[in-house]
Amino acid sequence: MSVLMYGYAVWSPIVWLVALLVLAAIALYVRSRGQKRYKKGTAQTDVFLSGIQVPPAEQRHIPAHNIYWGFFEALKGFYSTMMRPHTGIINDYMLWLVAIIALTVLILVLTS
Amino acid sequence: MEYLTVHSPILIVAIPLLAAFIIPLLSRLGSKVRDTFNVSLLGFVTFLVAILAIDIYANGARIYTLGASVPELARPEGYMVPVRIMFQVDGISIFMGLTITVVALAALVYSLQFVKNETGQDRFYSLFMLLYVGMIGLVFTGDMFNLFVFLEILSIAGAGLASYRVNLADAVEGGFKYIVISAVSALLVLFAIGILYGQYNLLSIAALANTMQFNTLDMIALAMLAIAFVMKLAGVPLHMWAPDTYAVAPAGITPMIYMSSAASMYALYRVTFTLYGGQFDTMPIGWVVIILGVLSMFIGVMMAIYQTDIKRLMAYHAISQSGYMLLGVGVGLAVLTDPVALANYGRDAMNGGIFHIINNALYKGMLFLTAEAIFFRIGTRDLNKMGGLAHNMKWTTIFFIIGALAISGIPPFNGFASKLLIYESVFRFNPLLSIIAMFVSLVTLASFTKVFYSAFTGPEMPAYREVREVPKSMIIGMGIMVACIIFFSIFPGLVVDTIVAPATDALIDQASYINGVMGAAP
Amino acid sequence: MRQVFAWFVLITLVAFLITGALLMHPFGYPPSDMDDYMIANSQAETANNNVVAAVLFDYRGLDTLGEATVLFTAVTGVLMLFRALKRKENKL
Amino acid sequence: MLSKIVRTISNQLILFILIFGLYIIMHGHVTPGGGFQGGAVVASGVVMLIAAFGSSEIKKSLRESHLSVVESSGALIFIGMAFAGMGTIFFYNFLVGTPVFGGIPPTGPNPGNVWTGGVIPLMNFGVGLKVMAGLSAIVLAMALFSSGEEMEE
Amino acid sequence: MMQYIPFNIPFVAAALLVGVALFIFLFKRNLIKIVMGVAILSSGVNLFLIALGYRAGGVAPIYTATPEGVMVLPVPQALTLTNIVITVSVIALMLTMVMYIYRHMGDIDAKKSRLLKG
Repeated sequence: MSVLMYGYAVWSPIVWLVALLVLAAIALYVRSRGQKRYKKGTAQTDVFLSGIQVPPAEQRHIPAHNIYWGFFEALKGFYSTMMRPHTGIINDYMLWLVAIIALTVLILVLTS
Repeated sequence: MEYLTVHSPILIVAIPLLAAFIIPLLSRLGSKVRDTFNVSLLGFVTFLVAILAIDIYANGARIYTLGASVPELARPEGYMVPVRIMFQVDGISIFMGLTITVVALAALVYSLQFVKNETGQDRFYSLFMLLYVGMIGLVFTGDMFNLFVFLEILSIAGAGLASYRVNLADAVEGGFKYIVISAVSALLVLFAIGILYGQYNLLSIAALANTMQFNTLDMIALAMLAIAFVMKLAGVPLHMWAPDTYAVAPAGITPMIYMSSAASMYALYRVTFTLYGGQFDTMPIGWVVIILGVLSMFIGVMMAIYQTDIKRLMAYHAISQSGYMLLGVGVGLAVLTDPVALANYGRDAMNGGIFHIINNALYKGMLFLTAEAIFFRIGTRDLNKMGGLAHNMKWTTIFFIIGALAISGIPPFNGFASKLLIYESVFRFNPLLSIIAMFVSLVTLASFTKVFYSAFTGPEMPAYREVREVPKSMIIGMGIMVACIIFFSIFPGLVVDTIVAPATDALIDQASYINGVMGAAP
Repeated sequence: MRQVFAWFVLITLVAFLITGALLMHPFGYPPSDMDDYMIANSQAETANNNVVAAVLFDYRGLDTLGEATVLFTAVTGVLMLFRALKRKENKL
Repeated sequence: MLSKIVRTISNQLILFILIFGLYIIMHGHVTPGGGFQGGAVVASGVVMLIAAFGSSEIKKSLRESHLSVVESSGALIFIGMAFAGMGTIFFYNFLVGTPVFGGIPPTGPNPGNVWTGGVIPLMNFGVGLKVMAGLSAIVLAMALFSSGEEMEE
Repeated sequence: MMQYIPFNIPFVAAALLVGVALFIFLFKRNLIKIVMGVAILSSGVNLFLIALGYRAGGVAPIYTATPEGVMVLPVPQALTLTNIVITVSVIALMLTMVMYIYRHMGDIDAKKSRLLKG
């Protein structure tokens, strides 16, 4: 009932959940074997920024445009070419529509 | 009960229409009466859709001829062609109907509190009902011109609702772009309908499919129909209106406009499979659909991860997910004339693509709702200004996590099931396409990690210290979708066997669709 | 650049449209199965002389209902967009 | 607000425009015309009044809320006629043969009889109400907006 | 009996009207002109539909005191009427939005009055 079976593949979420629970139990067991020296509220939990003054909590949040900075830096050329057609002008939308219709008519008429 | 079963196809369309006409009069009795009326009426329509679905899965497709003496009388006695408009409801139609109804119910419940303090609520709900009518009629009708009329209804209602917050300049701009592209694509659809009518003097889909000759004029008409519907469903490179419109539409309307795109996708499938199926070699149009789908997946997700406006990001993800559906069904379309390949992997690919429609409607709609919940509380869509919202908006955070995991195909959620179907079967058609699909899924996970980190985690921002959880009805509206998502995640096999496989068979089996109207083939 | 591309696709599409127009049935002699039935039987079935009205309100009544719905939708949308943005105090 | 001559002439002319529009609406099933055409004629009369007297003058006697009520009732007449056939089927012409608009014309060219058509004249009437109110409401709202008037919710 | 019109001239005229409308969409930035383009496109489609229904030497399909003769097809006339009303509705909503855009942005050029991009 909950098993999705076709072709060569089988997918059963129940089995997957059971396996997840087993793995979680093993992980918790391993974690419980760890050392107990870590204590909250002491100096162990402070942020150490190699001696520099640590900024307050509100300023430690990274804004969204800094996330994946390297990814966008590496793909700068790709994104400049991607941004060029995305002018918010309605005429360009219409140009794409007409172009794709003409192309499809060409393909269909030539292949039939 | 028998009466309801017989007349349910028209009642599902006509009762919300009647409600849309009554609401402007009814709202003089106060807002509470109107809201109760809306919710109870949509609940009754959901009940009717359930009745119709049970009947169809038991007894096969249904024909309802308007104005005839008996509903099944598609053609006048002793006459060869159908004359009257008919509703022809088969597996794919009722599948889309179920999807649209669930999303509409959740969106309506969500909207109750959302527009509480705005003016013009009665017209808002009237247009909401009209948008629902447009979508349901579009997926139920069996007549080309009637399809155009319902397309116009949903376009106009959606555009009016998209620019509901007229005090914001960008809202009006998004609505204007939406109605311009909708009007142009709908008029191109009408031009193609005129070409078909002039050749065969028919308007019923089944009769047209029966007498189609596949000459040059039919090819021009097919190109116009297909690309106009692709424009409506925002497939790359015709997608640029979608972020503008989805981003500015009020909450509860964004999932509805997304569902109208899904209804346009149904129209595309109906035209390519049923109207132009049969002995015509569908490989070229199938490859056109596949290429559009791959472009939508890749470019949509690459643009999405670049955005910093949360609703634009989710709109680009909607485009990217539509690519999966186009890819899955396009593979089935490309191998439609090859029975071996169709039985081997084409049917599984179509199952995946169609199963992805309802999955995506659920979790993408829910993600749109969570984004609007954030906008409702902190008044901005800019991800750079957000942070630490998980401290105060617990329910929204939980719902967002579930939706994000589901859309990026993490087991055991339903997104994984449909994507697995698509990967497996498309890999046997063309491995490269499958690899692109998996890469797109990875980037989807990455971009939703970005949203989750920058919006919900982190220390509590001083500006948002007194942000509270959204009101009850918005939580209920999101909760309905989450319940559906969890059910679909636990029982994918049940869903595929019950509602998805009949939809695929209805798309593939063109002869039964024709024989329903034209009588058994000689 | 954009101008050249736009002119190219426009001319291509219009050329296809004109080709289709020349390939249509000769003007004035259309195929007519459905319409002949309507012309012949509209008086007997719908009891009125105006065949166009019979088509509008009986044979294809749902189209007319949808058309009236479109007009209703547009009027509702226009009045909703032109609404007063803040509620009058006496109405509350 | 145009000159006095225009206001007087349009004041006299509106009656004839109304009568002509109603004629077109109610004879839609025997002569060319129908609900949409007649409603458009009446709405053009309203537009003439707005052009002659100015939107603020018209607003005193004609409000969009009333117009939208009229429009909703017209739409309700139309869809009610469609629902009334639900005994047999949606949009079934159930009035043929009954005393109300039930006459069946002879086949072939005939002088024409208003008392025929079944539900079609009633549907024409509903559509006519709806179109005249709807178009007038659109034009009135646009005129009020461009003249900077505040509109009720 | 009217003589035969060569080369399907009405259909070609409809195709040219559609081409004119597409030209407006591609090259004209003024939003009012874009709305006009929608109107012209709808006119082209209407001309196409109504030309489909013409029958050589036909009379209007109304039996009230009609002359003898073959009747033109009634269905394209119904479709054209539907399309006309739909176009009126669409254009009313479009003009409303253009009025709001002008009030917000002070400009109706598609390039200058745009906030959403990228």
